Amino acid sequence: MNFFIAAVRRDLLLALRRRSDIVNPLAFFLMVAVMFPLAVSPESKFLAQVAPGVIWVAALLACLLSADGIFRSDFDDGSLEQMLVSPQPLVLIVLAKVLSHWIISGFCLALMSPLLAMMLFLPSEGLGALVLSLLLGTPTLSLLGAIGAGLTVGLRKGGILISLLILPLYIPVLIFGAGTVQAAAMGLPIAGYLALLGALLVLSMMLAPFAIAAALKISVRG
Amino acid sequence: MLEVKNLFCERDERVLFSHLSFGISAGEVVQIEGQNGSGKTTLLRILCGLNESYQGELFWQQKEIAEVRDDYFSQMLYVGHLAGVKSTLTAEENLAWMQQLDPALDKVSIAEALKNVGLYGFEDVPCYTLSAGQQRRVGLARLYLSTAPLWILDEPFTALDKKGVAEKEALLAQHVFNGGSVILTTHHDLNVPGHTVRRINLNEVARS
Amino acid sequence: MKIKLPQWFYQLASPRWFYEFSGKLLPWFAIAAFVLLITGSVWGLAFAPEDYQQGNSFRIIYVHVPASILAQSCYMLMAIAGAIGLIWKMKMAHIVAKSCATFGASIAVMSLATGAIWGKPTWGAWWVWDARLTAMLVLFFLYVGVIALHSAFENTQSADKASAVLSLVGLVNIPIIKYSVEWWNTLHQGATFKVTEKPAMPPEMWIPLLIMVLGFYCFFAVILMQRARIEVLQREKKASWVQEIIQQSL
Amino acid sequence: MGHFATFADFLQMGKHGLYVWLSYGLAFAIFAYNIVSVALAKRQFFNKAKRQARREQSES
Repeated sequence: MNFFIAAVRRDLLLALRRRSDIVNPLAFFLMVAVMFPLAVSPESKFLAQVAPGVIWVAALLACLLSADGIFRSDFDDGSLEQMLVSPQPLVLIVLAKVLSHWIISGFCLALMSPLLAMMLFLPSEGLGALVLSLLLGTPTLSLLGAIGAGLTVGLRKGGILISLLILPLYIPVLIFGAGTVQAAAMGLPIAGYLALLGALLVLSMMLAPFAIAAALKISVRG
Repeated sequence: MLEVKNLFCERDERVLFSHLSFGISAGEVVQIEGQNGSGKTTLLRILCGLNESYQGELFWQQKEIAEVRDDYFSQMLYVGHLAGVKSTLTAEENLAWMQQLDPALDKVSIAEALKNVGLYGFEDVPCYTLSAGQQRRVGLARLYLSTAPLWILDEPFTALDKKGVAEKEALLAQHVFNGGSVILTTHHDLNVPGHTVRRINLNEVARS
Repeated sequence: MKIKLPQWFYQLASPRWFYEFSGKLLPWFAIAAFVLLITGSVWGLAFAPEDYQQGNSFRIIYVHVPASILAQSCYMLMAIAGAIGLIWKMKMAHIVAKSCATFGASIAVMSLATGAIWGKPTWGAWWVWDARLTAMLVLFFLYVGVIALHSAFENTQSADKASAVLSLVGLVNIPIIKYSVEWWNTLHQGATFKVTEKPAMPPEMWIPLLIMVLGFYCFFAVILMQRARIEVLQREKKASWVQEIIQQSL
Repeated sequence: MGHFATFADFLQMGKHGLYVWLSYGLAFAIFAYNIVSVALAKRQFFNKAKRQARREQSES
């Protein structure tokens, strides 16, 4: 457990030293949400209708883009090799890295989402559901994204490939996440949606770390 | 301690080595020789489980390595081409993380290890302000901390000056004297005081 | 992880044995595929009765449904072969998995395209966000991902292992994706006309369908074996038995 | 002609002829693509092997 906390602390410290890791996904999130009214229509009624979907898609893309970097610097400077030859379980290291990635991407996105909700005229009933659904859904996105990151970390053209691999896997989270917000905005109960998002999170927490560890071993060992 | 039996490895349809067998016991230094591209790095990576595209068997304390992985990893120290040093962290933070990763690193304090590699006073500077040689030394400070009996070192002396090399050689000698063993590759003429170095030439192995 | 496997499994694991064995099987499968596909199409096109609601456009079912079923089982086979390759380090399994990927993608395209064509007369639009079609589209994306990942690696072994991991992740996800898409579909659309959930079909309708499904599977077996054989030759081209085959072909 | 009275009827398929024949044509095209691509890959492999054999012969 001490080791797990130390590993999370190290990654958060690294992110804090390089502010862009934290700021870039947030800026991207905001910009996508700004593009949308410009491209389609600034009319408040229309925007209120599509806001849940737009915010969720923007959050999903922001998570995906930052996922590419989860293992990249560790791979480049040899830290990943050291993790593989250490007696510490790789699954634990992987979980720590995913957790810290979530804190700097998904968690911050969830905190920032009310701002976007306001800009896109999301009905106030949907606000709590938006934050909750993002808090429950983005960890799954981080876990799945890390699988793609692990598989492509040794490749030169990682960036676009990872979206090809991972976006299809994001679909269930997107459907239930945006569904939560839509239901809340219409005044419907959301407990069922949240339970589904939670179930997805539990399932991916149980399986994804092993897939990520296997992917990293393949990327490093060749 | 470590035994290699009948190792075969090819890369890009070229045989790097075949029928390679050797063992290393406590108190031994083995230097892997060979031209560039003869597979020295590949061999070391196979030995520490970072390359799986080989045929043959590896034994650690008479047991197959795959079965005693955790035990093996906790008694083996690997320093590769890449130092595994994060440039945005300070030397001290880097070593603290390495200690977390490898519980066998605890012989002396981090401050003392950094002093030993001549980085006294550089503990709390981010590593990107250090020179290449200094960064390399941060990675090598691990050797002063390590209690692992087996060291696997890939070109440990690159980017070091003469004095640094001599110091590292003395460190190797002490490690071997205490019953440890070392497998390494280097372009230097290795001189470990008080010990003979066993050499394995990969070019000769490939031909056989 | 050390499970003892039967002898034939290890034989199958030998590329040479596979090459020789599949060579004997191939003509039979090819004949079966040809006969079944011709019989099925003629029966389906000319002899089966028309549907009382959809008229003759119903006849598309005889290519659309077999393609959809095959696209899914092909993915399953790919993922299972990948798992076998990962666990037992079996060369042949990876070769089969790789051969599945390209074929599966093409058959998913067939399912999507015939589904879209069928959609035009039944729903009045080329594309409808129907749950089955959407799920098939996602399956196609999964295939594309596996193919793209495999081709991104220079080293064949890493490529095999990485795509095996990805296809296993996809296999776990397919039921979840299907469930979520169906659920999303019922949420957004009223009861659309469900093509495949109809009261029991009369035998004149489902017998040709069955024949077509069998024909598709036989064709799959033919293409899979052919692709795997070429892959075997490529990967083993330094082996003496492959050299002999090349010499004979000169 | 089984279900249909005349061959023209068969081609027309009520008013759905275009869709039915389009999907069968497409299915056939994809089948053909698979067969042709396999055959091409096979020929490519043997051609390459032959060229290599010739190269080795001229070298020795």
